[in-house]
Amino acid sequence: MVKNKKIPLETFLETRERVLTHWHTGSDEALDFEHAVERLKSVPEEKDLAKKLRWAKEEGKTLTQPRAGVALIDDHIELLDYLSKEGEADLLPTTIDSYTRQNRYSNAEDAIKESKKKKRSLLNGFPAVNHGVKGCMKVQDAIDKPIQARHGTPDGRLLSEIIHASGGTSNEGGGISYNLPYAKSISLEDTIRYWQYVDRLVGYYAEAGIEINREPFGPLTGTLVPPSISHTIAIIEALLAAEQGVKNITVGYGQCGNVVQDIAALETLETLTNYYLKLFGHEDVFVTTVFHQWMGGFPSDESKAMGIISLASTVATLGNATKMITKSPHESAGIPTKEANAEGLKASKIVTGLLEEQTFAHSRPLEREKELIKKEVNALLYATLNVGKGDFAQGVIEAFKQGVLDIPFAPSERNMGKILPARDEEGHIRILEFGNLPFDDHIKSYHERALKRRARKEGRDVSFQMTIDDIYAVSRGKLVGHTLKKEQTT
Amino acid sequence: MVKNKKIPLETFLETRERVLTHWHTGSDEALDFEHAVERLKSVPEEKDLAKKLRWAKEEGKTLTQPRAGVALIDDHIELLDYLSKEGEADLLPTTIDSYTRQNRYSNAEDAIKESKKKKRSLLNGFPAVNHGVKGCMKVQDAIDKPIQARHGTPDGRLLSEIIHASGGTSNEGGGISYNLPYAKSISLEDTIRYWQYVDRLVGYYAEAGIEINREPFGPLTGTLVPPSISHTIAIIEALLAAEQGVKNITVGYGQCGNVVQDIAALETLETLTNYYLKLFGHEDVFVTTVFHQWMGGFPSDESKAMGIISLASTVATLGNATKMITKSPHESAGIPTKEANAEGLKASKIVTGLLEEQTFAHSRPLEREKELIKKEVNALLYATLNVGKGDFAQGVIEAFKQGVLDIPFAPSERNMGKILPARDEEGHIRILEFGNLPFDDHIKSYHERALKRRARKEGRDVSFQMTIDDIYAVSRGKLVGHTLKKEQTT
Amino acid sequence: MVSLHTVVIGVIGADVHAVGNKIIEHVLKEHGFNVVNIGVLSSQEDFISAAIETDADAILISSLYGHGEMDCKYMKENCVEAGLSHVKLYVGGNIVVGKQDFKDVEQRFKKMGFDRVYPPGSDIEEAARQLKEDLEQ
Amino acid sequence: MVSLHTVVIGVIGADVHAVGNKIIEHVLKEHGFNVVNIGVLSSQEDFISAAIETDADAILISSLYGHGEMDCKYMKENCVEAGLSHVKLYVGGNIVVGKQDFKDVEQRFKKMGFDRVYPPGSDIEEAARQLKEDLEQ
Ligand code: B12
Ligand code: B12
Repeated sequence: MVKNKKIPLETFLETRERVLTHWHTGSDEALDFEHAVERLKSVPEEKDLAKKLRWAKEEGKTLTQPRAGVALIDDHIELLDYLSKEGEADLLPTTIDSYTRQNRYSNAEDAIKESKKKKRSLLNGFPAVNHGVKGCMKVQDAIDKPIQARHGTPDGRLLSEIIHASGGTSNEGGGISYNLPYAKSISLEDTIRYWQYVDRLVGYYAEAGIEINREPFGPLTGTLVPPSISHTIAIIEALLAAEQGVKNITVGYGQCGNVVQDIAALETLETLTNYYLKLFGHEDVFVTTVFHQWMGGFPSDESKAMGIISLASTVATLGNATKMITKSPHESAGIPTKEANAEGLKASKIVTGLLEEQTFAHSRPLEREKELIKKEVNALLYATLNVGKGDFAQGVIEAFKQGVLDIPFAPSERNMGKILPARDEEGHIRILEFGNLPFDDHIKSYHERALKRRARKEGRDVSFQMTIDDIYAVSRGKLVGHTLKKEQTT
Repeated sequence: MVKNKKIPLETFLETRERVLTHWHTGSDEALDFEHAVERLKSVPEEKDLAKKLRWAKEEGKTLTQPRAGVALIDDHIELLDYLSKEGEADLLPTTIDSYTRQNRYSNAEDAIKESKKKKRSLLNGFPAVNHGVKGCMKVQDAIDKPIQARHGTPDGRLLSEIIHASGGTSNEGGGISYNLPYAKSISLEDTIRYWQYVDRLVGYYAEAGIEINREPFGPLTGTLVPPSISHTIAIIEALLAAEQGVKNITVGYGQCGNVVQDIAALETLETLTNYYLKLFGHEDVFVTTVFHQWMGGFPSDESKAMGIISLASTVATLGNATKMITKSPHESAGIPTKEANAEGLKASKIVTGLLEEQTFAHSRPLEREKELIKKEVNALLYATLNVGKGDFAQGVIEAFKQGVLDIPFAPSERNMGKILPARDEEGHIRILEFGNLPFDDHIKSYHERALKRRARKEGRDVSFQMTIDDIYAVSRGKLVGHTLKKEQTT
Repeated sequence: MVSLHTVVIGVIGADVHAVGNKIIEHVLKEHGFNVVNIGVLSSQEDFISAAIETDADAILISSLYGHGEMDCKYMKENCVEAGLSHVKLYVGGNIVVGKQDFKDVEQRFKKMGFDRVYPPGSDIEEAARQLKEDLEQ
Repeated sequence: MVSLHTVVIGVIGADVHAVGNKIIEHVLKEHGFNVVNIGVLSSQEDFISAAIETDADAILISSLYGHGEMDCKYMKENCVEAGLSHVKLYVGGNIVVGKQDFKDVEQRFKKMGFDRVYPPGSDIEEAARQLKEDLEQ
């Protein structure tokens, strides 16, 4: 039974032996800890993501980071180099392909060969496990900025081993956030265990004096996720990571669209994460935040996509996110060309540049929103701990089973999928169906009243149709679904 | 001696006879008042800019409007049609060419011929006077949305006659705002008289039951203009217009870049204009606001330009501007292609769509900024009235002579050009050299302290170099000039 | 009353994009179809067995993540082999990697035996009407 | 000490863009030039008489509003006629209508007799250095 307890070194090393046999690149001696530690210690400051985040936090910067990855090493280097120079990205990604995410390394191998033959990428990301430590080192050495692995891998153990041993100072993912939005039937028990391993690995390096950054995946399904739900999961993953010895954590959040709710979310994400880390005895964890530009459906018009990207950057900067994951004008169509990717980066960059010295003043609506988020997160965390009988690992498993935690639109069978979100008049994401969320009447009636106000304004009942309209709204240029109909008659 | 008094009908009609002889198209019988009134009365609602503004104000919309104009009628129609359909512009412009603005109609005639021959526009706008009422009617009839004349013409009398007689329901300009930023040596006495005529014409139509919108040009030189200065001029031009019988006025403001200052400016612009109109007895004037997207130098990178455009749209919408003049990604390079123009429009459109139901909460910094603007505007208006011995027309002339009013970077010899603006730490536009502005020590020391804080942070003295750095800053991706140097070392 | 048409829907391959799939189910039901939703991460076999079991009139495949072309290879042939040659075969979503000219993409998938091919962000209401037409011919 | 170089600057034609002009004056002065600024709305004749009067070494024309090509026609010829063939002739700003390929624009203006042509947003510090070089050859 998985528990939120630090994995003993021996158990970890035993498991490690097995993990390294999952694919032949696991046997590279560069994966011996002495080599890996040496390699990581030699990472220059400007390529060290953990350090760069400390710098950014101190300077009050909001860093930009795209998504990007292709099948072959040289092409991947060319792509990252372009995004660094032309796109002026502050941080770079190695986005991993879908086969690797599913541990289908032999499929990836075929696709690499095919890509070489056809001279174009047949993968939607970089197959880091297949390229092994050597291949990843080549990328690390060629690029002048910090690189982070970004994926969606339920079992990312071997992948993480290879990433770090090659000098990678940051890794995205978590046992919940890389399961429920990215899988159908794998159990939380398993993925929590896998990600405890990944965190333990980072903890191991920490003991060797190397700070590696870890980032739970904040936006989950990217679709009308109420902030308190994604916050709760981010905080739990931060706690799980800290328990394994992780010292540098970036918690994430995907743009909702209402400016006040977004800024309230960013502010509470940071304070709550710090609060709970300390509460559970993790005094020395350095916390930063990442804002994901709109994660739902995009409009197909590229100029409109640029409008959303820039609006997202405004919110990220005014909300003091430490970094921001950018989108591109190709978002609605497909994986962006490097040029389109750079366009999104540059629009984001100038907005952060123009706003970085400005502050978003506190106001009553902002405080109210923050209070609501805090209350909800407290309720969710309390209930999770409760059903876990004091243990967060067990709590999470049980909470999702009972629907005490519930993610809208998640594909996983482990998720109850009973809750339904919808927007209120001003576009705040509220909850229409609570399922089994452990909220008191006070909280519930706040949501209900907000949604009723909207429904009344639109002359309809509160219903699932509202949710559907809201899912489409942004791609059609509005935040709240109802305005779509209104517009047509003007 | 020009006074702020309604021009008697006879004087107006006498002047009119002369004005209509300035170019042969003035003799068109369509310019007879009976014809013109009939034409204006037949304008359908959806093409009526004055009505569209009333609708937008009621619905809380922020309308989009580009700049656009080419030499030939059919090309101009094609251009506007494209911006309407592909660009989704709510309002359209007829931007007038530079020859017409200088009343050089025979130069314009040559350029029209040349443009026909070369099959491309050799003018930077539409020569409405040369095309006459018939030509303008053709444009009006072909386009399904309201069109406004936008120019920069010190003497826009014949132009305005033609615009309105052809069914044009809105006209930009004013005796101060179309002189000092657009001319070198023409006197304020003259341009105020010319624009009183234009307003009187609108007043004449008002008496015939036709509401026409007038819009003082808000941004002036577009270069670090402190809000209180542009507000004061907008209010004075509104008062001068109201005196001549104008009932529908849109006051304008060009984006400063600091979000709080911009929203404070938009809010005070509306309340102060309404306040002073009422104070001086104009009870029934309908006031709206227009926000100009960044009017200073743009970056050459098109994605970055899109970032600025979208940020501007965010501020315009949250600040409840009734309309917004959009820029294009070609701004730094030259007059945009229709495609680039539509790109700016579409990015603006989606931002207004996403934000139109959101409100920008009031906060202490916002209130402080509003207070400052109000105090300054009051001081400037009071002093202007004072040097004008109770008359705003004379007051303006005298105020600019004495430097009691002063516009930064204006080319006109009628402007003292003694004041110097610069940004403070957070990018608010403050005043570094006050020249003869009639501000009390309280106001002055507020500005001085703000600029000193910035200077201290940068380890330099408060000086003109700060202004220069700020002029370049936005085109280099920052709001405050000092960060440019800081960036280079990181 | 006319008997209901049965349609199998799902998301093919290693693809987990679930949102569009849930909406498609909802809308098709509202249009009076009998909807069998096999969800995300479904293989060609999953689609085919569901269609056989439910005696379906059409299979609507979604693919969002970019590998649609690989995942749909020989789908038509496999349907025919399973005795489903009469079943309408639709595909939609972001079915290829990157932004490509849709005319080409459509051609490629039609050659592969699909009856209708839908570009990114297609209106599912419209598709429902076309499906009704196709099935009532 | 070396004697100061004199440069005439201004904005040609019906163009009122004043900001760049004021900054150019400031920067050239800081670089040790003797600057004669005739401001905006200046004609070719204004430039030429200023250059004659002040015995200038160079004329720096700004044009921002798009009609630069028309406004600068025969400027070189007129300079030569006025006995100013030795005076360096520079032009910069947004000298043509719309976004055009700068290589072409540069060629056109060089053919018209300009010694140096600067694209939109050129760094005036850099231009000051080039001017010094040109004048000290
Ligand atoms: C939300 C989202 C996610 C969420 C999904 C959550 C979930 N489990 O559902 C998360 C964050 C987890 C995610 C992950 C990934 N995503 Co994603 N995602 C999106 C996004 C932004 C919106 C999708 C969505 O929900 N739209 C709203 C619904 C209502 O619309 P829809 O899905 O398009 O479906 C409608 C229509 O297409 C149509 N339709 C769909 N199928 C069919 C079939 C038929 C027959 C018909 C008639 C109609 C039809 O009807 C539907 C209802 O209206 C899209 C980009 C976009 N569209 O803006 C990218 C996008 C689909 N994702 C993409 C990618 C690459 C990924 C990842 C591989 C990598 C990554 N970026 O992390 C992983 C994939 C994981 C996996 N193995 O599948 C790419 C696909 C690239 C390509 N095809 O070239 C896209 C296009 C983004 C991009 N431009 O890069 N994603
Ligand atoms: C501010 C501005 C205005 C203000 C000007 C206020 C004033 N009186 O100064 C106002 C609002 C009044 C205005 C009016 C118009 N403008 Co205007 N304006 C601008 C804008 C946004 C910034 C100009 C600026 O001040 N830049 C900052 C300074 C520091 O830079 P600069 O002017 O480029 O000068 C620097 C360099 O170019 C270089 N340089 C300049 N000259 C020279 C010469 C030499 C020899 C060298 C070496 C270097 C050099 O050094 C300078 C200092 O660093 C530009 C677009 C842009 N650049 O983003 C448009 C722009 C110049 N304007 C334009 C136009 C069309 C107009 C109008 C005709 C129409 C209109 N839109 O209303 C009127 C013109 C009126 C007239 N008759 O001239 C167009 C020109 C189009 C073209 N060339 O194809 C531009 C490019 C905008 C656009 N894309 O449409 N404008």
